[in-house]
Amino acid sequence: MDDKSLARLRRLLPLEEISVTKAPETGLIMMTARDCYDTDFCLGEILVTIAETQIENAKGYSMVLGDNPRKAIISASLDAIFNGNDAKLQAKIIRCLRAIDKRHKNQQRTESLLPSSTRVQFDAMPEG
Amino acid sequence: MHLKQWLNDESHDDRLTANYSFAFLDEGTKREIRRKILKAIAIPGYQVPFGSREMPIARGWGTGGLQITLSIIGPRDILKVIDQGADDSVNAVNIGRFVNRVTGVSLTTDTADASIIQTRHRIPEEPLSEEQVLVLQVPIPEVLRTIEPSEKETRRMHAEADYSAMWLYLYEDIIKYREISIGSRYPVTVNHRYIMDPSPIPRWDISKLQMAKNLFIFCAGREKRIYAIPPYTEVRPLEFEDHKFRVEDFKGAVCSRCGSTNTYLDEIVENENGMRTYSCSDTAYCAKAALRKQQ
Amino acid sequence: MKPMDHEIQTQQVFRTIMRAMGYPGTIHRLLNHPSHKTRTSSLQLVAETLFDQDVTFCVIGDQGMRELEDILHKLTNCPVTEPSLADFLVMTSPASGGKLLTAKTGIPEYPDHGATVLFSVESLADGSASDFLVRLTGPGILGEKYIQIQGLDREELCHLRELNSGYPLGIDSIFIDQQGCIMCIPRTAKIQLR
Amino acid sequence: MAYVAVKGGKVAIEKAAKCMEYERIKGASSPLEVEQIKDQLSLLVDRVMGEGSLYAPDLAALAIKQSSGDMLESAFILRAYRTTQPRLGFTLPGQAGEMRIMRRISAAFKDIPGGQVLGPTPDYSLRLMDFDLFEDSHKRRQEFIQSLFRDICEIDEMPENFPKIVELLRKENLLEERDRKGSSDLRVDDVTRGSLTFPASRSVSLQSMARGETGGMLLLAYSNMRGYGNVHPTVGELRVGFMPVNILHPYTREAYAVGEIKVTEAEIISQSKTSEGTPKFTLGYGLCFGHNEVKAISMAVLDRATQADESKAPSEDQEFVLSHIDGIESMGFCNHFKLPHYVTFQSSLDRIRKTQEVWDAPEAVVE
Repeated sequence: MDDKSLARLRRLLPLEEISVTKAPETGLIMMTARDCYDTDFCLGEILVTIAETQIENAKGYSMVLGDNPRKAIISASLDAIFNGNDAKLQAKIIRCLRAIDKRHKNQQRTESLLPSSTRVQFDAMPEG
Repeated sequence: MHLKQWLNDESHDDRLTANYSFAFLDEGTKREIRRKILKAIAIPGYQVPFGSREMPIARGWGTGGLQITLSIIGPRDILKVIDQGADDSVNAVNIGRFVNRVTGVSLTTDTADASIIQTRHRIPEEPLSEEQVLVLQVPIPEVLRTIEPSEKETRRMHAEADYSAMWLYLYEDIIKYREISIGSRYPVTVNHRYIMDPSPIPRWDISKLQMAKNLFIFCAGREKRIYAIPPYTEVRPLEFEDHKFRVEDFKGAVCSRCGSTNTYLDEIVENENGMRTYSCSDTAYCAKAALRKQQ
Repeated sequence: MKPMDHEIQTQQVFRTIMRAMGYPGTIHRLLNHPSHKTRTSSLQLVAETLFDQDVTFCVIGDQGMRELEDILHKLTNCPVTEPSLADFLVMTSPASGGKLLTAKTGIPEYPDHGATVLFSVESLADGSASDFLVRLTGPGILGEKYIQIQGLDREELCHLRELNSGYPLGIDSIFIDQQGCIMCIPRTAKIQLR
Repeated sequence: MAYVAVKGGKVAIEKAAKCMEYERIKGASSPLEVEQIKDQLSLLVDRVMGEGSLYAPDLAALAIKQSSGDMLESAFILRAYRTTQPRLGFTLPGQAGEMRIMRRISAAFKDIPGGQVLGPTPDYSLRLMDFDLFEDSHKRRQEFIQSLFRDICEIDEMPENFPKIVELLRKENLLEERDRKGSSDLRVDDVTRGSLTFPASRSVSLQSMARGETGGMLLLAYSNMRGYGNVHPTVGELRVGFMPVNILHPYTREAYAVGEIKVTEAEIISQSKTSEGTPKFTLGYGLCFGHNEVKAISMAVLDRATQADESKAPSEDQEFVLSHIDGIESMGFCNHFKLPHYVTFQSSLDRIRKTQEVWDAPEAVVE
């Protein structure tokens, strides 16, 4: 998520109602993967940032890739909102997230067209 | 804290990753190493495997000793770091500076003042007390590695206390050289059970392990092993009835600086004609002795 | 650099345990804080210093053992398991009903897999040659050491001796009393009971 | 008067570090930005992350800058950095079947469901010097990108998922499954939290190789391919792309998406050596951070090689392979020989002099 999307989301948050229960901290999460024999193993660690917030009784948690405290705290706030009961606010945020997601998907789609253009096309020949 | 307040604080634009915690290691790492230290003390001379962490100095440069030091050190400790007996050896200085930077503890060169001493290849000449811990850096923890390359096999040998191959090795050595040819890293039996590598200390230092007042913790960072000799523990060098263990013989050489005749000496080649002088390998001891001589 | 209080506290607790493990039979105050005197808080201090998600533990006791298990789990994130699998056993009652005997003692290749047992007892005190419950000899002890232990059945010490009869296999014990003092008996210590 | 070195180490150390820093910055060119390294030397960043065993592109790029591009040093700085960070837990197991694909090929079949996707690769280009890059400009780059995306709309979209080639073989019962574990609930061994002991479990073996040094692994795998071994690999499938990172949400206990990371996966197929029963194929598995095909394939070959019942070559000996592929460890040990060893050397001197004395002495005196 880029800075612009974060700023958009931030404007929707009821900043004064959200309390920071765990300020952002960096740490490592061990990436596990499953091999061709269904053995799970540790691939290596990933640097992440975690944060926790609370709105009334709803707790929010987030883990984001990299060293990104602002993204972590906003993600945690969104999580708290979705764990709460403010349906109106939830709907507003979902709309915003959908728009962000759409833009992101479009970008990913365009990028994926490049490798797609490297697909080897085998033309089937009629038999006999 | 409210979110608004947090978001408005510009210091939160900084990278979180730029901060180091007390004693560098994260708390989970310290807990693991601490657990393993306790097991090492409880089974003297047995090598406890541990998940050695990567340190900001290279493997083989004392990462094992450093991890032990950082796991046990607190703000009130006083640290001494030596390499080859010297406080001012480049690697010792580097390690001391690093620990000071991440803990703020004070450094000393005086053996008697230190609560923790991290060392490579020497045990100080001054006897240590119950209040002190000696941390030894170890390159090759497996005493049987010379005779058996496979870890699986050496584990078995330790498990069954099957040390016949080690004794045979020493015996063949005597046949070949009429002397045990091992210089440093002389194997010892700890608490009548495990044969242990005392790290590459000279034979001169072996007797300092026997029934010492202090705790010794050994750690090999690259090979990921921790072992220990508790205080007041039997530590005997391997020897035969007719071929006794012998320490280095300096043939009456005297330290050119302090005049000591009872210390481990560095041999210094003075010129191309091969003229030699000697000085104490333990520089802190030498400085104290020289001062005493002056007075 | 200003260290966090919590980090310093666990460091101090560890150094005390390390000292006690190195010199079996010597009694040490966990922290010089007067606030750390109750039974649970001393246990908690030791647990915080040694337990985490990479190891397992189990409480052996009567009433309140589930609560204690819960407290320690929440505090340390350490998974709870059964006595025969646990890396750490926490004994809160004077008798284990034989459960102690099921503790892991390690395997010949890895004797360090043997469990560590935290015994929560009434009180610990030095004894003398004429008045003692336990006489210890072995590494870390210059000569011999006499101990008094209140609040632990003699039978449990017999179990301990039995578990440690196959050295290097065995378990290592940390005794914690209600006054915030600790004492250790590693598997190397020879135990003689009066 | 004899010269005895007792003081002076401290100053020399500080000056040596500054000398190194001077070498890095003395050139006339403008300072290299970390972003530039991340964007334009991405394969180097990938390799450093893989061997440093930490997925953190910004920090990897910083380490590369700091170490003047020394790959082992960079990976080392990254590894050491891990030691300062708390471990927050484990992800849910990532599945290569769910990857967002950039590149995916199979050497076993000509055409495969989903097709061969060549993606970004230098494999089919001539290794000729591109002298135009001496004059690399923003304008030139923009033009290139525009031309690339001009006709993009006419291209078929990538399928969401690509079937795994080895699953096709599995369905036909052509694979030997002796290594197949029944479930995922087995606790995953983590070698960074224990130490390597032998025989190592499959998970430990794969993890050790995933953080191994590319050159070292290639050397051992190559020795096997050349004939000191018996794997004769076929690349069943090679994938490069993005693997989703999911964890269990600590409160809701549902899957929580953290993001995605770039990985390379290789599955090699080899004929089984077992004499009993019908002949079957066996697999070797490789997976590593970033885009690093040589490492993934070498890992897969070594994975297969170390499954041999008895080792007839170094690459088939699990202990030999896993003990020697870590770049940080081997480089550290190699460098440590530069440290002073005069105490131990003195001790050896004493022994040699003594044995010579004993030899030179008349026999009777020795006895």
